[in-house]
Amino acid sequence: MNSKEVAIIGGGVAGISAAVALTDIGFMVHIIERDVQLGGHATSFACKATDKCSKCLVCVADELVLKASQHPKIRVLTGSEVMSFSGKPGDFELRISQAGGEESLFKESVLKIGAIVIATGFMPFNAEEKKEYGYGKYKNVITASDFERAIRANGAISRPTDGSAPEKITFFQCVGSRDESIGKGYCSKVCCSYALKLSKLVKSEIPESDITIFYMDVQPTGKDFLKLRESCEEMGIKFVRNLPSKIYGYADSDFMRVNNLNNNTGEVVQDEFDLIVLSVGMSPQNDVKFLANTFKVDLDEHNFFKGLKQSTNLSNTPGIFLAGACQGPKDIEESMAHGRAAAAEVVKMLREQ
Amino acid sequence: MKREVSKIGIFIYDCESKLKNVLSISEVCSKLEGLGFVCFESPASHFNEAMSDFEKYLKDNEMLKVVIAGCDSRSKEQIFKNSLKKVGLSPYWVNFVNLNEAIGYKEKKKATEKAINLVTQAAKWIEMQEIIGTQKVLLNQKVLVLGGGIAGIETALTLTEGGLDVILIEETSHLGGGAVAVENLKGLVKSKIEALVNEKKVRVINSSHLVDLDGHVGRFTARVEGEQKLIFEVGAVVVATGNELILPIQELDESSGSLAIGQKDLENRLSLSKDVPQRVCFLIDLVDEDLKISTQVLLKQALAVKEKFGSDVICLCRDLKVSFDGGEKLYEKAQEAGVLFFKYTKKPKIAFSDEIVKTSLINEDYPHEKLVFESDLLVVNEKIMPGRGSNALAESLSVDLDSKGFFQSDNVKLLPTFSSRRGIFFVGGCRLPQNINETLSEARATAAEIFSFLSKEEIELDLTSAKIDSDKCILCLTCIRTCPHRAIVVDQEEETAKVIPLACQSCGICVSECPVVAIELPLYTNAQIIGQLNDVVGEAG
Amino acid sequence: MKSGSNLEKILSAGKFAVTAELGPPKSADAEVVYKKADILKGCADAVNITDCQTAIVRMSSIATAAMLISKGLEPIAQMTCRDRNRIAIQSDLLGASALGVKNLLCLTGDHQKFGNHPQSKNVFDLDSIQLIKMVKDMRDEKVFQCGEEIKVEPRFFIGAAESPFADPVELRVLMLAKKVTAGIDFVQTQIVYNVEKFAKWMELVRELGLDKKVYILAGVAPLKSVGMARYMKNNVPGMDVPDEVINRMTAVGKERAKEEGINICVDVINQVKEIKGVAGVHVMAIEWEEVVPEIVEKAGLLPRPKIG
Amino acid sequence: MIIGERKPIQEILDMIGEHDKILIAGCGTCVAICMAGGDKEVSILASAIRMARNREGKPIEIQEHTPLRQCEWEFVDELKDKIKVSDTVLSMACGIGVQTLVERYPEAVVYPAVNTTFLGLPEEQGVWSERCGACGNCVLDKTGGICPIVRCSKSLLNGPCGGAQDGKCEIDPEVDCGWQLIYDRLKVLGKLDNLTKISPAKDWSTGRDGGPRKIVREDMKL
Amino acid sequence: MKRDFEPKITAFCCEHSGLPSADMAVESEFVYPEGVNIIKIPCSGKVEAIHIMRALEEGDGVAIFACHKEACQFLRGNLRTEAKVTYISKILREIGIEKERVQMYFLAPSNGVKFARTLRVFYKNLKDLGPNAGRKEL
Repeated sequence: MNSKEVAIIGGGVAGISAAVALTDIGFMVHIIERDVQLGGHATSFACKATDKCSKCLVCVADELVLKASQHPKIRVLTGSEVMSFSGKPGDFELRISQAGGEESLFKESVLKIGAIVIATGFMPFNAEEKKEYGYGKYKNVITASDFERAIRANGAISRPTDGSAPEKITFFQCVGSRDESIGKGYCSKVCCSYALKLSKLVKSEIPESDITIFYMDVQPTGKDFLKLRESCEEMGIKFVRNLPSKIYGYADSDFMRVNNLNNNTGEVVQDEFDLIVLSVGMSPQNDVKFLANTFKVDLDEHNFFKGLKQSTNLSNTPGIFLAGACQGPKDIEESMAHGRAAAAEVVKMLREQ
Repeated sequence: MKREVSKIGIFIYDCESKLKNVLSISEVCSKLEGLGFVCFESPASHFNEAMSDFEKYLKDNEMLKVVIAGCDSRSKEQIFKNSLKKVGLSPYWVNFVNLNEAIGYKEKKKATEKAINLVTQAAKWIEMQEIIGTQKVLLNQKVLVLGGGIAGIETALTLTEGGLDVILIEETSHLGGGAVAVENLKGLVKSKIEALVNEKKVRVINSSHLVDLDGHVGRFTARVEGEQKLIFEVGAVVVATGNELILPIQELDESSGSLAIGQKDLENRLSLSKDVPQRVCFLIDLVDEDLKISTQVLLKQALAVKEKFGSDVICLCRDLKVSFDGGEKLYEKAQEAGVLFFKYTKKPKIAFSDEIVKTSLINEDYPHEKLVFESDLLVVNEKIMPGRGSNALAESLSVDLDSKGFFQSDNVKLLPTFSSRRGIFFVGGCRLPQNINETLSEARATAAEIFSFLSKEEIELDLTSAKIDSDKCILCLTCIRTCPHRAIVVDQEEETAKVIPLACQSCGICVSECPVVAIELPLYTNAQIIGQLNDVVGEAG
Repeated sequence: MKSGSNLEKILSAGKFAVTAELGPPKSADAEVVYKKADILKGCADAVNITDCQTAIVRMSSIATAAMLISKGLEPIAQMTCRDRNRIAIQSDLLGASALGVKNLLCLTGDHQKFGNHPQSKNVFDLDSIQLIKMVKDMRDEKVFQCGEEIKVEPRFFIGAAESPFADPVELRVLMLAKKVTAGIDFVQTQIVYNVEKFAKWMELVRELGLDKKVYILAGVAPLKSVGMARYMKNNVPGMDVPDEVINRMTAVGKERAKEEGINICVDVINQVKEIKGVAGVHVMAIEWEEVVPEIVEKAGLLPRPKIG
Repeated sequence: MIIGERKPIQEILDMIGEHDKILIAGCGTCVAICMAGGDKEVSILASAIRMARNREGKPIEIQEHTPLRQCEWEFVDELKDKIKVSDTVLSMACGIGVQTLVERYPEAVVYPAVNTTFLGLPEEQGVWSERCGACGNCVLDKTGGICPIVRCSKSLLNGPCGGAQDGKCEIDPEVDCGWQLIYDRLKVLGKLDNLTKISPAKDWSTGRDGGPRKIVREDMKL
Repeated sequence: MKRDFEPKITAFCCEHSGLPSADMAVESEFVYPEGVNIIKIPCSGKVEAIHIMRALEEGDGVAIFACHKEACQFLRGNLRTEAKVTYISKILREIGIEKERVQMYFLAPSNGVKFARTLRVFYKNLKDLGPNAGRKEL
């Protein structure tokens, strides 16, 4: 018998979008979230509006989480993880463990469901792997995720060493993306867009700041991306097509040195910055292999879940669906659409059964 | 002060004893009791306990309306509302107070005063809240899809999975749209077309176009013309009319002749296995440099030319836009095959002479060096333009186009495929040129959205939409012109403006624009708002 | 003879006519008028007296005209529709005629917005065409506008202004034709700098045979500076100042600008003289009347012929 | 419809003078539609006056009422009680409304708070423009349906003056030349012939120039 | 007298930006001044000119918290209100009341910090301006 219940693994924007779409169609949904709360990465990010909305969609993610957390047809199981699974499409059994509140004991339970949507999202690339950038060693080298969190929490932009406003800021693109040497031979899609929007935000909050973006290629996203790039250039944000290979720190200084190529003269120049933001890419979650084994679904060469050609929401195992960045890098907008698209695939499968 | 307030209950709870330390809840309660309200102070110290307390409270007391004061923000509102629904109370007859607001006050006395003020305000607001009626609305469960390209086909197929009937209108004589011409998509497109043609719930009408659309979400009337003149009643409309490719003639020299072709021409040549010359130069980003599709095509074609004909292949672009699935891999593969890539910031110069194209640009790695390439064929990316009929179509749908003429989807708070009118959607290349996976994904997402709200033939709608008092309405048309969702129409018989509840999104813009105060938003009446001004801005209590 | 004015005589004798323009003072000072009259005497066949040009209050056009007659010059009184209704206009015309004014230029009048009384009420009881018709009927039919008979009618040689370059261009020749039908005897055009364009307009005029029905006097004016040229090009409606003229003015520098302005004016006169159907020139040098004799002389139009 | 515009508030305050009990009477028809004197504008003006007077330390009591039409005796009757207790009445109707009040309530002091501007239409939301001069003798049949009396700054009847440039009037580059509009329209209609005919001096007596106007329909009279 | 003066502020908060930000501000204990009265509205476009005027009659300042430009849930609500605020500043100038007493701010729903900071600055500015002379006598 077909169950009208669906389990969604991962409570980020993709999972929640799938969940909301499914409940709208009449399903009951269980969201299995490892963390203590819903939302995933998107809800830790900062709004990047200047006087105008930058269309970063962080606020949309916030609203979505709020909606899902109170939804009568969505059961949110925070602090829970998948243990094993069995059955056939339309009639699965999913065994999960959940941290049990006060005594912090794990409690196991079994969900009877018709379909499973994997929406475990991504991990920001661990910048410590790029030793030459000194992340973790130099306080004023931070990742874009750190930067977003700090802006959201403090509502102001400051450098970690002394909390004052930074003067010279740079963004390093493609940290953990398009880099075969560390096994990341793919583009993370989202970093250019967020770096441009963040740099605009910094420039509008600290107009006297000097901002440089070191990049390989600018990757566009969405409508009017060219306008965004041009508006950055108009504000005086510099674009340098060259990724410095190393960051040199000084003792007792807020500043760091970077060698790079001047695109106009072809000379190597030295530059100093007091805030270096590493635009880290998206890496697969650390438990993807476990999930892949459990659900017998394929991973691609970069360890993202492999979607089928006719629909990237479909995995190679019937009844197991994919949504969001666990299938490959996606921004918030694309993740939400992908989540809802997954809901459509679930409906299709359960009808055919 | 005597008022009929005994049916309004005030439910106050503390969370983790946060409030007790800064204000006196019992004082708040006694003050409100003094004003004639029934007040209940929950001893619960945790939200979950407070919830069960609240449910018990609802059972024990015959209340009509409730004010819930605590220190949870909006994150718990829906949960309380669900409880109210369970015991048969209106979820609209409740108001919430976030007492955290009072916590910031330094003195206990002031904090308590502020709390009293906040709760009184909320009680006054809900006291004035009138009943929210409901209305049964019939929905037409058919969907009109405009455009038989891959976006339209995928939307139509997915809609049928949700149990809806689809009418698909295609302007040309065949299905498939632009994707049919793309070599590696042919198989996919063919199988989707087959599935569509075999689907009984879909009626495909070729060589036709929409001429007029009347009505509103749930009940549109569409006039379609082609070989026949047809009229359909549908519940939603999906625009998937795609886009058009145009060779950027003005960017090229007139003397280019057959030396310069577009990516689409090359695609045709490749699929017909026609010869490609020995030296090929790809030059992209001359136009539409913010689209990644041209890079995607470039990589595939450069590799194909290299592998099939062993030509010397040079690619010039502003940025190598590899932000699509497998993009970087494809780039690496092309490089390994011997395709050369050069990036430019300043647009390269092109010169045509004696069957040879000369392209020159500055080497960005060594800016003093000028690179000059001679080739036998120049391949450029086409400019992607909105479909020819977009303007007329936008007019008949009463929706907007963006500055480039693509269908607008300007509401960041909704799916990008939503239009400003409920029930009308834009999918695929007609709103933003994109690649196949993105198109398929948004087509399915949109279909899921549509069948969730068209899944029933009849729905009961809570009338929280704006209400027009037909006695006061002078038909000045201001509301009709200012409604962002085109949810207000003229009721010719009654001689008044009329809100379509299903299309209204309860923003209240019409209320604030109406010059004769004829419109009210039931959950935010004028009296409620003005009532808040009088009390609190004056002295507290 | 319609009016027996000197201008009428010169034109009907087929001589190339020269008219000039005199702006009355913004005061009651008669001397200003007499001084200007002295300058213009002998170098123009008749002198236009503007009627509160650009809606700035100045001495009455008819009064000034009478003063000119007393000095032996022939005036062309200008009459606009802006400030008077048909009663006032007819009354003034009776008086003007009695004072010996024989030429009348009928105009719409500039809007009061440009003048020194922008808050005043405008009249525009009649438009220029209706005015022309009324003046003609007074002369030829001996009737007032209302149809009542006039015992001794005012006899004017009736003129109008026309702007070959104003918008809508397609309508300009038509407007002239309409004025001809309404009853004008001569027309003075807006200032011509773009001779080529003017020649084209004249072609159209000839096509309609209008040059046979009325005398066409081309308007000309000396430029004082590059600034003035630019201002006219950009700000004066119906004025076409080609870049070529501006370049000429720029090329000579500030000191020689006035001299070059005069040269350009003379060149224009020489060119329009050659255009078929042009019966004369109207030299407009407002507040710079002293250069008129020089221009007329340089254009080889002196001495002025005397007829009858 | 009749288009109006609220007078500057200082001018209104000067009219009120020292009075401290006033009634602001709006009108629910034309001036409501053009956002000059409907319910809402009445409240806004009342609020502004109260604040202005508070500022001077002379608080004022203001009543508000907006009948459906202020140009009908039957409708202004509903103001009776409020007028009785007010020192002054500010009318936010057009000039007709003000005079209706004066005629109906000869004992009341009525001041206009709105300037009656013209007869026109809303070109778009928030933009109104003049279309009719109420000359009592319509010529639209000859001019392609565009009125030369109000669309031409000089009310010319025989074609444009020489002051138009790029289709705009000499008085303001934002104002269309009425005759350009007429010309364009007649061209479309294939009736450019109309322009060659001389339009004789107009009979203005049917207009305001003919003195106070009145229409009597014997068949409609009681 | 002026030193003791506590400005009364009415803050109209759009439910899609101002209100969640206010919630976030109080939850994170970003303190904003006392005497701020928050009124919820579904869209800043719902604020009417008369609401602003009436709030001024009863207080010293009015702040409207709206969504960022191009991010209005209802497309143009925030822009319409901005135009209304301009209209009101004109009226205030006519009656001699400081137009600075009415301010419009653009926010995201998660701008708790900015919400509190903005109100603190507004409060200080009002304190410098002194009591609203047009306010009704208490």
